[in-house]
Amino acid sequence: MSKPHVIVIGAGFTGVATAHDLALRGCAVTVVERGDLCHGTSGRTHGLLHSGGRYAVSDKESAIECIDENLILRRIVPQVIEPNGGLFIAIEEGDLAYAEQFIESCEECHIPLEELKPQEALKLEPNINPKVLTAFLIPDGTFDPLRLALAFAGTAKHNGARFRTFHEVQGFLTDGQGNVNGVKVLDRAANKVEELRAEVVVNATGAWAGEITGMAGLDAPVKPTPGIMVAYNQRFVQRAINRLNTPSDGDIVLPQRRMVVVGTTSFDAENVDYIPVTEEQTQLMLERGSALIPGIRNAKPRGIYMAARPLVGGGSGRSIARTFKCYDHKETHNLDGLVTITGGKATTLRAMAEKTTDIVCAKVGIDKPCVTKETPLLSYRQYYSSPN
Amino acid sequence: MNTTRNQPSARKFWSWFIPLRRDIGSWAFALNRITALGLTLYLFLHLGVLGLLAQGPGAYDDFLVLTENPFIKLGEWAVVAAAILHGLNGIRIVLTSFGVGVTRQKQLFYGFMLIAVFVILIFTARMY
Amino acid sequence: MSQPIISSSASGPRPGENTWIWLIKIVTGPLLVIVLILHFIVNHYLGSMSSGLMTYEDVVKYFQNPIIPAIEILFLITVVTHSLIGLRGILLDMNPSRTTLKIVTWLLALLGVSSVVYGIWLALTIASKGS
Amino acid sequence: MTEQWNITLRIYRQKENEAPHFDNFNMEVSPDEYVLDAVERAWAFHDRTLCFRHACHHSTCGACGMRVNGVEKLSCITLIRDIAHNGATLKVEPLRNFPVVSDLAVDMGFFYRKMESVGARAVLPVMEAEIGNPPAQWEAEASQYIRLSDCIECGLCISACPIMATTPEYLGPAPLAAAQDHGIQRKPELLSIVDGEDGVWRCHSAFECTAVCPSFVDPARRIMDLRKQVVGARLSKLFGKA
Repeated sequence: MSKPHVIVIGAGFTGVATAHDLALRGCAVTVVERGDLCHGTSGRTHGLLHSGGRYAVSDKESAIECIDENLILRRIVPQVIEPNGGLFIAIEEGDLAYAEQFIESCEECHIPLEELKPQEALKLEPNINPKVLTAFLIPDGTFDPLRLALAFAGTAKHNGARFRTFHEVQGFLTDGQGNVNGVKVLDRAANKVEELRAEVVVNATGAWAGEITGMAGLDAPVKPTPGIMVAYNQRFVQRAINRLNTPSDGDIVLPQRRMVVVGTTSFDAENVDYIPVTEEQTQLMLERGSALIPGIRNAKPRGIYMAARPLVGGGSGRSIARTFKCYDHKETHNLDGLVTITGGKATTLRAMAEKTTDIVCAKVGIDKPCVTKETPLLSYRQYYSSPN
Repeated sequence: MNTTRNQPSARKFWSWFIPLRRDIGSWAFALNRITALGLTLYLFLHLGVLGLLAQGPGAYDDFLVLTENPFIKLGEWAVVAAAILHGLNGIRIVLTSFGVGVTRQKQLFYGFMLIAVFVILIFTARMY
Repeated sequence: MSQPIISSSASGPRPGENTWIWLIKIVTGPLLVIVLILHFIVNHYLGSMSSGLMTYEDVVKYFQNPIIPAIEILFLITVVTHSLIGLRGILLDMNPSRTTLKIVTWLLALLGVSSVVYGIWLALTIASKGS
Repeated sequence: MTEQWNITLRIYRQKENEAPHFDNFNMEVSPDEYVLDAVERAWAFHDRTLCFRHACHHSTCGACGMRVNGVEKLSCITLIRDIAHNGATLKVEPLRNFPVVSDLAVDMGFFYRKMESVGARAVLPVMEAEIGNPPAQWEAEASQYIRLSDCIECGLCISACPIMATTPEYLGPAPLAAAQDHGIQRKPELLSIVDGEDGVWRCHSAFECTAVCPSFVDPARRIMDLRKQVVGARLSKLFGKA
């Protein structure tokens, strides 16, 4: 029996991770992406390998998911990760009030935690705000966004997946009874329209999930919520610096190569294709960033960008975890052949792929278990070494 | 995917010759090559001409008369200038190749070019 | 791990250039500068003609001291070696095939050796003219 | 409202079956925006078939290398204010020496394979990233910038190098710089890769790579240092001390 053919729309983190898992479990995979890898939100993340600390108090379910995936990613793709750790620091009295529940929640979510006295924190990270009152060391990390995607994509390619970049989906092909069995794509590099058939189509387009399901006359419970990130041209810290308080705007500063990236805000936006950067938000990042690291005040911005997070709003559909939503349109809208996966965070890309692949395999009759937890990924440059 | 266009190819061998909008390093590189080609050509011309010495005084001294011709003189001036430029730039390459001043190769180039212009002026005065 | 592809030519690195060729070029360079200055002062400065060039007699007289032909021959060897290695480097940028490169290398070597032999013969004949 | 400029983006266009040509996009931009923002807006609002590569928008991924007015730039960190004025035209072309996929998108395959062939290190945790055996005399203040794990494989040096334009065989600045970061002592097998016609001896000191490198890697200095390492290795092999 030849391998079932699955088309994955979108080569962001979710798309490439799903392609990797599908290829491992014996599907013939074609990834269709209108740009190149990480053309959408995935490229423009600040690159935090979440320890879950940020969500421990407010959203234990996704916090547990983050810490589990954090440790798995460190094992399967170490070459794109700087496992330098992270600090939650309290600067004002108000922050200290948060400490109590922060410790409890982290223990509850089995996130390893170590409280440091101010001098210890300043010894580890001399550039943080000297008025630090207390600090918690947690297993945050940073990853290189594009290379994380390339590692998954390269391994998937090595296992037979094919990547069609610069192919923009224009519509679905149906089998007459309203079920999807392929996509109509515009090959932008050749200005030609093609038709690709498949048993199942996976819609892994993150913030654009609604746009794609709209082509099948359905809506998707995704609410694109952009946030700004500002990169400054000096590497002040080696670890991720979080503000010890309830999640708020500008509460994290991350080292990325020779820079630090200050994030982020969140607001609603309709047109997700291009979100202009606003002066006020840039200014807000400067203030909040320099509250954590005073040196940022006289550093120069080296890149200011917006990224549209695919937050899952209300709406129907079996939600595995409140963080991401993965559902078979057969169950929700009695439309076969289309599976949508959206929401979630970069760190949980492997888990999202596992759930999606479970659904797809059930539909095409493959009962192989997921092995991505233990399969180390190949070098990200493998994406450029294998031909297809 | 169109893979032929924009690719490296020997046809682009001349790309070093016109360093438009490139940095000073490329100009030094082009200058070094042009002067090198000129000097090599002169080297073998020079060897040929000196052959006249073997034929006795007549041939050689007659040729010397030619050196008064303004074009030949200009040619000789060009050879002198090329030798000075190539020599000084060559020293810059040797220094940077051994890591000396490699972070200040631009200043090195400007400095040497200043010396070169100065020496060439002396020779020009001497020759004309 | 992925199979590293060294360069698109399967035969591995191409031996067109190596340390020694470069070292000879780099050593002969500065040497040339010194010898060239000497050559200039002697040949184009002390000559009897108004422009400083040397007439036939000047050259023959100058060649009587045996050290002069030795210096001139040394100068010739250095300049020929340096210039032909450099020329080969430029030709290399035209990305020749292995066989073309081998032929070019041999031609240049031949040109170099014959120029040096010719130079030695010339220096000796000039020196003999004086006795 | 922030200051607004009217500029014309003159973008190189090429589809598989068509001859390359240039399209003009008249854009209203703020001078404090980056060239990549203008190109992305040209795609979003003017011409959806425009192909270009981008990902991180803050010079850590190396996807958005382009030639702007003939000079290699990382478009995500190139301020429009720095390279244009109100009413100016920005000529945007793909990087040289790479096969063009379409418009501004190029195939970086052969370059990544060369980086892989010298085992270039990707992202490095700070604790492990001791500065790859810097030669003694690098000044202290510059060395904090010089960390090869900053090489984001953007390909600008490959496009700028005049020698790279003549042959795809030449390793190129970034791979040679990566080999230098390892050092011949620590990885002797690199000697046979870099000591050859396509290695260090092909560099003719144009210093273009260092001029365009956006990450302070200074490949030219590293190639010169690699030369010393190769000469040292060959000499010690000759005199048997290897």
